[in-house]
Amino acid sequence: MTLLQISKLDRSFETGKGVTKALEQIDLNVNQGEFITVIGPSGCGKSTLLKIIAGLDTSHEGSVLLDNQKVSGPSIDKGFIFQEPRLFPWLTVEKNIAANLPVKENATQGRVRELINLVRLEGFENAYPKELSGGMAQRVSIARALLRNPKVLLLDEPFGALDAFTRSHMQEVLLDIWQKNRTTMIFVTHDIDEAIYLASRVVIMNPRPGTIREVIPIELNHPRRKTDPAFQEIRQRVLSEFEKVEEFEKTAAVR
Amino acid sequence: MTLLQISKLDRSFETGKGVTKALEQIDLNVNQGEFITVIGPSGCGKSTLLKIIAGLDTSHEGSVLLDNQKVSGPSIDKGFIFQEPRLFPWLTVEKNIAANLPVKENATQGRVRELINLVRLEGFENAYPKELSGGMAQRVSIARALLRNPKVLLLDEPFGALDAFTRSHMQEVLLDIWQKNRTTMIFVTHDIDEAIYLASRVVIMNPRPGTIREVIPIELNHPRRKTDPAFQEIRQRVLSEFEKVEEFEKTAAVR
Amino acid sequence: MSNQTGVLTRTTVERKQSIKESATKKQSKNPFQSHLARGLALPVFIIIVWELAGAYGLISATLLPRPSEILIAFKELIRTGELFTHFKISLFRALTGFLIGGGLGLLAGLAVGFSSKTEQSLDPTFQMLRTIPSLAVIPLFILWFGFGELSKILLISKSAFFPLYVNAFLGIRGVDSKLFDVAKVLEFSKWKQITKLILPAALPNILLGLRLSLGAAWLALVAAELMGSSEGIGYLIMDARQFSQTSVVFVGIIIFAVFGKASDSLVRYFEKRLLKWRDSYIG
Amino acid sequence: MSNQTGVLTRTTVERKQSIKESATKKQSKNPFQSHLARGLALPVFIIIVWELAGAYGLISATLLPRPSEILIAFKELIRTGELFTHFKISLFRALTGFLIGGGLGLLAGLAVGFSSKTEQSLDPTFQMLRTIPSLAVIPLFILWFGFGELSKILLISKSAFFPLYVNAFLGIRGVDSKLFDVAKVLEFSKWKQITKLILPAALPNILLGLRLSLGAAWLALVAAELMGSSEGIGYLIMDARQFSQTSVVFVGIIIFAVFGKASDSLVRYFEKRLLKWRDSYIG
Amino acid sequence: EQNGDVTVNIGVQGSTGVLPYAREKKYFEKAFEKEGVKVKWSEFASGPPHFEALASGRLDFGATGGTPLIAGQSGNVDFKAIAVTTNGKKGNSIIIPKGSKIKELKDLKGKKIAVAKGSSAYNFLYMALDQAGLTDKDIKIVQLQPDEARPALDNGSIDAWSTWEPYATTAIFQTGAKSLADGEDLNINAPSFLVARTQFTKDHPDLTVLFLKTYEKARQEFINHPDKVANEIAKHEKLEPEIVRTVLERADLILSPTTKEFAKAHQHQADFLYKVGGINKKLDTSKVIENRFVEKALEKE
Ligand SMILES: Nc1ncnc2c1ncn2[C@@H]1O[C@H](COP(=O)(O)OP(=O)(O)OP(=O)(O)O)[C@@H](O)[C@H]1O
Ligand SMILES: Nc1ncnc2c1ncn2[C@@H]1O[C@H](COP(=O)(O)OP(=O)(O)OP(=O)(O)O)[C@@H](O)[C@H]1O
Ligand SMILES: [Mg+2]
Ligand SMILES: [Mg+2]
Repeated sequence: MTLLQISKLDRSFETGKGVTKALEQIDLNVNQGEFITVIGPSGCGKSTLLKIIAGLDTSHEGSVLLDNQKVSGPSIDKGFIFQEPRLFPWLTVEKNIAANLPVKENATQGRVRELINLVRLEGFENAYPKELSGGMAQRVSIARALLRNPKVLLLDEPFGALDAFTRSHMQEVLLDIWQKNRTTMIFVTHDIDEAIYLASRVVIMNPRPGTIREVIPIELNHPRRKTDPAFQEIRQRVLSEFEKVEEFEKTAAVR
Repeated sequence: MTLLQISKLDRSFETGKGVTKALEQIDLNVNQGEFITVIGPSGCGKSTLLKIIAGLDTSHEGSVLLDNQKVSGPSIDKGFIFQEPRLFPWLTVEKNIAANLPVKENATQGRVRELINLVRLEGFENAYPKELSGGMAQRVSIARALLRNPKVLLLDEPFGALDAFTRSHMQEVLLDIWQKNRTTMIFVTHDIDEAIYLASRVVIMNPRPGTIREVIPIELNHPRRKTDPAFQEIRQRVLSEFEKVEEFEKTAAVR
Repeated sequence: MSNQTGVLTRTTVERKQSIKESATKKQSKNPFQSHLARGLALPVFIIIVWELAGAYGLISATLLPRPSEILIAFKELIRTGELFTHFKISLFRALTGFLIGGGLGLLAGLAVGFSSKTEQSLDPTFQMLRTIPSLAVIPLFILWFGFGELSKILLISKSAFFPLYVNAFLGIRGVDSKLFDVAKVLEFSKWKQITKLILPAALPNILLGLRLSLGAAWLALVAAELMGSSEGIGYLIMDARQFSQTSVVFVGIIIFAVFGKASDSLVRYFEKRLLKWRDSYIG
Repeated sequence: MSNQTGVLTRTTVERKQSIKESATKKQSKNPFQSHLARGLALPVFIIIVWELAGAYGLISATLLPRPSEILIAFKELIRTGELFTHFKISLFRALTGFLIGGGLGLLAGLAVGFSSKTEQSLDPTFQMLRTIPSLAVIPLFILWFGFGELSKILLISKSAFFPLYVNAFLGIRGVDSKLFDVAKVLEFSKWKQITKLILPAALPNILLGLRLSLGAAWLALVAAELMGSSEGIGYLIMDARQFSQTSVVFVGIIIFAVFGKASDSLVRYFEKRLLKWRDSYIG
Repeated sequence: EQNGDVTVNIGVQGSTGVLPYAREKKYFEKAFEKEGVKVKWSEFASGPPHFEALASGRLDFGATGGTPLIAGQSGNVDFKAIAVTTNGKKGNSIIIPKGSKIKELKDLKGKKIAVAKGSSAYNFLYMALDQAGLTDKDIKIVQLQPDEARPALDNGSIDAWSTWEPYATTAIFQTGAKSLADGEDLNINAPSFLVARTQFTKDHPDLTVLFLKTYEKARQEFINHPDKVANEIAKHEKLEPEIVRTVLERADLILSPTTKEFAKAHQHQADFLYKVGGINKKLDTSKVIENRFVEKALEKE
C-alpha cells in the first residue's frame, strides 16, 4: 500500500544573492512499513526533503501526498528527528522527552523512563540541555520522537554524533521498533554501511540541484551482517554509484 | 619534544542535582607534531578535555602545560573546531571564515577564497548561516579554524555531519596540512577507521568518570590503506578494547 | 474627516485586489498596502465614532472636541506657522536629548554588561536613579543647569538613558556563551568582541531599547517644556490646558502620537534590514 | 551619616577577607557581601561629598539640603506616621496600576507577537498611544474616570502597559524558528505553545519588560498624584515643593529611588532563578 | 431628605486658605451631614485644573484666582462665580533677590522676569509694566511655575519674579528677597472668587447657599482668631508660623458679592488678557457672575 507519494517536487530558496535550487523533480513513492534510507553529498537537499514531507516547509511546487491527502502541515502521525538536537533549553531531559504530555501522569512517566533507559541516559533525567554532551543531547531528541509512536518517522542523521557502539545499539532499537510497529521510516544518513544495514531501499541523491540519482532495493533478510558477501556486493554498488555522484558534483556548474 | 603535558587532570560539574565527574586523573603527554585521535563513548568527557586544553575551561584540578606554560586561556597558537558549527549568524560564510581579520585585505581575501575552495563551498561566500545545510555549516567552521594556521589544532568531531566522500576529502586535506605545517592535532571522532587512518596515537577513553583506558600507537606509514592487513589488525585491537569499554560502561555505577 | 474615510475606502479596495492577486499568484504583490489598511482600520473607526458622538452631543465639547474641530485648530496653527515653530524646537530637543541620553545609556549598558565587577559598582546606582521622577528633580536641574535649553535637554536625556541602558545590558547578558567561546578562541580584541559579537547579538534588544528610548524622549518633552519655556509642543499643550483650549491640546497630542509612531517605524525599518540574518518566529 | 560610613568600613573589611579566602580556596565564600560593598561604594561616596560640601556652605541649603538634614526630615515624617500613610497609598496605586497595565500589556504583546495579522491591526494604534504623554491626557482621564483612585490607577496602568507590551512582543519574535518547528512537529496546542515555548523563550525579555514596567509605574505616580490628590509620595513631593521644603522633596525622591531599586532587585532575583537553564554570557 | 445620595465635590489648592482650613476642621462635613449630603475633597496644584474638573462635571465648588476664571470662561466651561474671597491687592507681588540693584519698576527694563503664564501674577506683571511705562518687549519674560522659579531666583538666573502668595512671602522669609511692588502699591485689584458648577447651582440652590454659609463661618475663624488659626496651620503644615501669619495677613479674606467695582476689575483683567494675546476672544465676564446665592447666604447673618 502506498503511503507517501511525492511527484514533481521542486523547491528553491530565494536569498539576497540569487536563487538556490535545493530540490528538482523529485519523484518517490513509499509504501506503508518501508524503511527508506537517503544518502547524498552534503547540501544536496536531504533535510529539505524531510522537512517538506513533515509539512514544515510548504513553499514548494509539485505534490506531496500522505495517505492520499495533501501534506499541509505537521500531524500526529509524523515523528521528526532533526539534524541538530533542538531541545528546549528550559526543560530537563525528562520534560524534553515528554514534551507536550504531562510528565506527572503515570503512563507517560513509565514510558519516559523506558525511553531514557533505551537511549542510555539513566541518571540524567533532571539535567538541563546545557549540561549534556553532544551525543547525549542527540539521544534525548531521539527519545522524544519515539515517545509518540508515530506512523511515519523522519530521521535526519539521527546517529551522527554517537560513538560506534551506541550507534549500533540505536540501530537495533530502531529496527526493533520498525518490525514491531510497522513504522514507516525515512532515514537520512552519511554512513553507507548504516544505510544498507537498515534499509529496504536506499535512495541516492545528486547535488545542485538535488535530484534522485538512483533507488537501490536491498533484499537481504534481517538480521543482516556487514561481512556477508551479499552485503558487500550491494555496498560496492552503492559506493560506485556514489563515486559517480562525486564526479557529477565536480563537473556540475557551480550553483 | 613534548608540547602538551596533562597530569592529574580532574574536572567535575556541579549541577542542581549533584556532581557529575566528567574527567578523572587524566595523564597525557603530546609531542610537537603528533596526530592524536581520541575515541570514547558519548558523554565520556572528550569535549570537556578539548575545552580544557584550549583554555576555555579553567575550573579544573591538576595541571595542563603547553610549551611548559600553564594554560590559562585561549591563545593564538590553538585552533578549535567545535562539535557544533557555532557560526556567527549575522556574518556571511566569507566573513565567518575571516572572523576577526579584515576581509577586504588582499592577503586575507586570497586565503579565504582558497579555503572556501578547499571545503568546497564555492558560490556560498555570501550566504548567511541560516541558509546553509548542516554539513555546509560544519565545513565553514573547519575553514575558519584552518585560516589561522595554528600550532595546535583541536578538532571535536569535525567531520560528523559530512558524507563519506566529502569526509575522506577532508581527511586528506587535514593530513596534508599536518604534514606540511607539522601542526599538532588532537582530534575527537566516533569513527574508528578515521581514528586509525589519521593518528600517530589513538587515545581510548572510559566513561563515567572519563579516564584514559588505553593509548595505542599507530606505526603505519602514510598514505595508509584501510584494506591493509596491518591496518585491519590494529582495527581489531581498537575494536576489542572499545568493546571492553562498552562492557565497563554497562557495569559501571550509574553516575 | 471625509479625507480619512476616503483613504479607508481606497485602501480597502486595493486590499481586496491584492488578496485576489495573491490567490492566483500565490504571493501578494502589495502586502504593504494591506498592512496599511489593517493598521488604519482601528484608528479610523475610533475617529468616526468620536465624530458622530460629538455631532450628536453625546460628549462634552469643552473636554473632548470633535475631530473636525481639532482639524480646524490644526489648520489654524499651521496657517499661522506657530505649529511649525513649536514642532521644530521640540524635535530638536527630543533628538538632542535622545542622542545624549541614549548614547550614554548604550555605553553604560555595554560597560556594565561586559563586566560583572562594573555591574556591581554602577548598576545599583543607576537602578536607583531610574525610578526618580522627572517632575521631582526639575528644581535641581534648574539649580544646576538653569532653565535654558541645557536643562531641558538633560531632562530628556535622563529619560532616554535608561531604556537603552537596561536593554543593552541585558542584550549582552543574553549572548550565547558558546559564541563567546568562539570569540575567545579566535582571540577577538575587546573592540572586535563588541563590534563583531556583542553588538550584533544584542542588536534585537538594543534596537528595542532604541525604540523605548526614543519614546521616552518624546514623553519627557512635556515635563521638560513645563520648565521655563515658551516654545515647543509640550509647552503648546500645557499652555492650552491652562486656557481650556482643548482642541489645541489635541493637536499637540496628535503630533506626539504621529511622531512617536513615525520614529518607531523608522527604527523598525532598520531593524528589518539589520536583522535579516535572524532565523526567528515571524508571527 | 556616621551610620553609613560605618557600613562602608565594615563591608570593606569583609570584602578584603573574602578576597583573601578566595585566593586560597579559589571560590569566594561571601560574594554577596563584596557585591554589596561594591554597590554601596558610589552612593556612599556621593553622600559624603554632598554632606561635606553642604557643611562647608558650598551649596545652598534651601535648594540642596545636606544628607543629615534630609535624615532629620525623614525621621520626623516617620515619627508622625505621615510617611507611612503616604507610602501605603502610593504603593497600592503603583502596584495596582502595574498589575492592570502590565497584565494587559503582556496579553496584548503575546497576542500581537503571535500573529502578524493582529500585529498589523493593533500595533500601529498602540505605538501611537505609547508616545502620548500622561500630563497631556490628564483632563481626559478626569472626564472619563473622575479624579478618584480609578483615574490615578489607570494613568499608572497606561505607563506600565507599554514596556511589557513591547518586550513581550519582541520576545516572541525573537524565538528561534527552529524551536517553533519542533513545537509544530510535536503538535503543541496554542496554549502549550505559549506556556512551553513562547513564555520560556521570551522570558528574558518579558522579565526585562516587567522591570521597565514596574519602573514606569513608579514614575507615573507623580503625574497621577498631581491630579486631585492629597495623599501619596508624589503628592508629598509636589506639596513640599510649594513651600520649598526641600528636605521633604528629597525624602520623597529617596523613597522613589529605594523602592524602584527594591522592586527591580526582586524581579532580578526571580530572573536568576527562572533563567538558570540559560547558557549565556555572565559578565 | 431628598438629598440622600448627593455628594458635594469641593476643590482646594494650597494649604493656607479658608477651604483647606475648613477641610481640616471638617466644617463642611458637619454642615452638610445634616442635609444628608456627603462631602468629597480634591486637591489641585493650581487654578486651571479646577476648570478641567468643573467641565467634566466632577467638581462642584472651588476657589481660584481671577485669571484662571477668565481662562475657564474662554474655554467655555460652564460655571458661575458665586462670590469674591479677596480683593487680591496684596495677593501678587514682584520679588527681587537679596542684594538686587533694582530699586523701582523702571529698573526692570532689560531684565529677566519669571512668571507663570495664566496665573494672576501674569496679569499683575503686565499691568505693573504698563504703569511703569514699559511693555513686554522691554523685558525678557521667563515662563516658570512657582516651584521652579524659586531655585532660579536663588541661583541668580532670573532678576525678578512676579508671583502670588504664599510663594512671595516664603521667598522673602527664606532667602531675604524683597518685594519690589505689590497690588496695593500699584492699586491693582485682582479679585479671587468662589466658583460653582452651573448645573449644580440650578439643581441644589439651597446647598449652594449652605456652602457659602459654611465658608463664611470658617472665614470668621480667620478674622476673629488669626493667631490661633495661623498656629494651627503652621503646625499642621510644618511651616514657620511667621510665614503663615504674614501670608494670612496679606490675604485680606472677605466674602462678598461681586460688586460693581470687583466686576469692573475682573472685566479689566479679561480685556487686558485679550489684548496681550493670553486668550483668543473678547469676553463678557458679567455672564459668569451670579450674586444671588451669596446675598442670600449673608442676609440672614
Ligand atoms: N533557509 C534556507 N535558505 C536558503 N537556502 C537554503 C535554506 N535551507 C537550505 N538551503 C539550501 O538548500 C540546499 C539543501 O540544503 P539541505 O539542508 O536540504 O541539505 P542536506 O542534504 O540536508 O545537507 P547536509 O547533509 O549537509 O545536512 C543547500 O544548498 C542549502 O544552502
Ligand atoms: N556545562 C556542563 N554542566 C554539567 N555537566 C556537564 C557540562 N558539560 C558537560 N557535562 C557532563 O560532562 C560529561 C562529559 O561531557 P562531554 O561533552 O565532554 O562528553 P563527550 O565525550 O564530548 O560526549 P559526546 O561524544 O556525546 O560529545 C557528560 O556527562 C556531561 O553531562
Ligand atoms: Mg541536512
Ligand atoms: Mg562532545
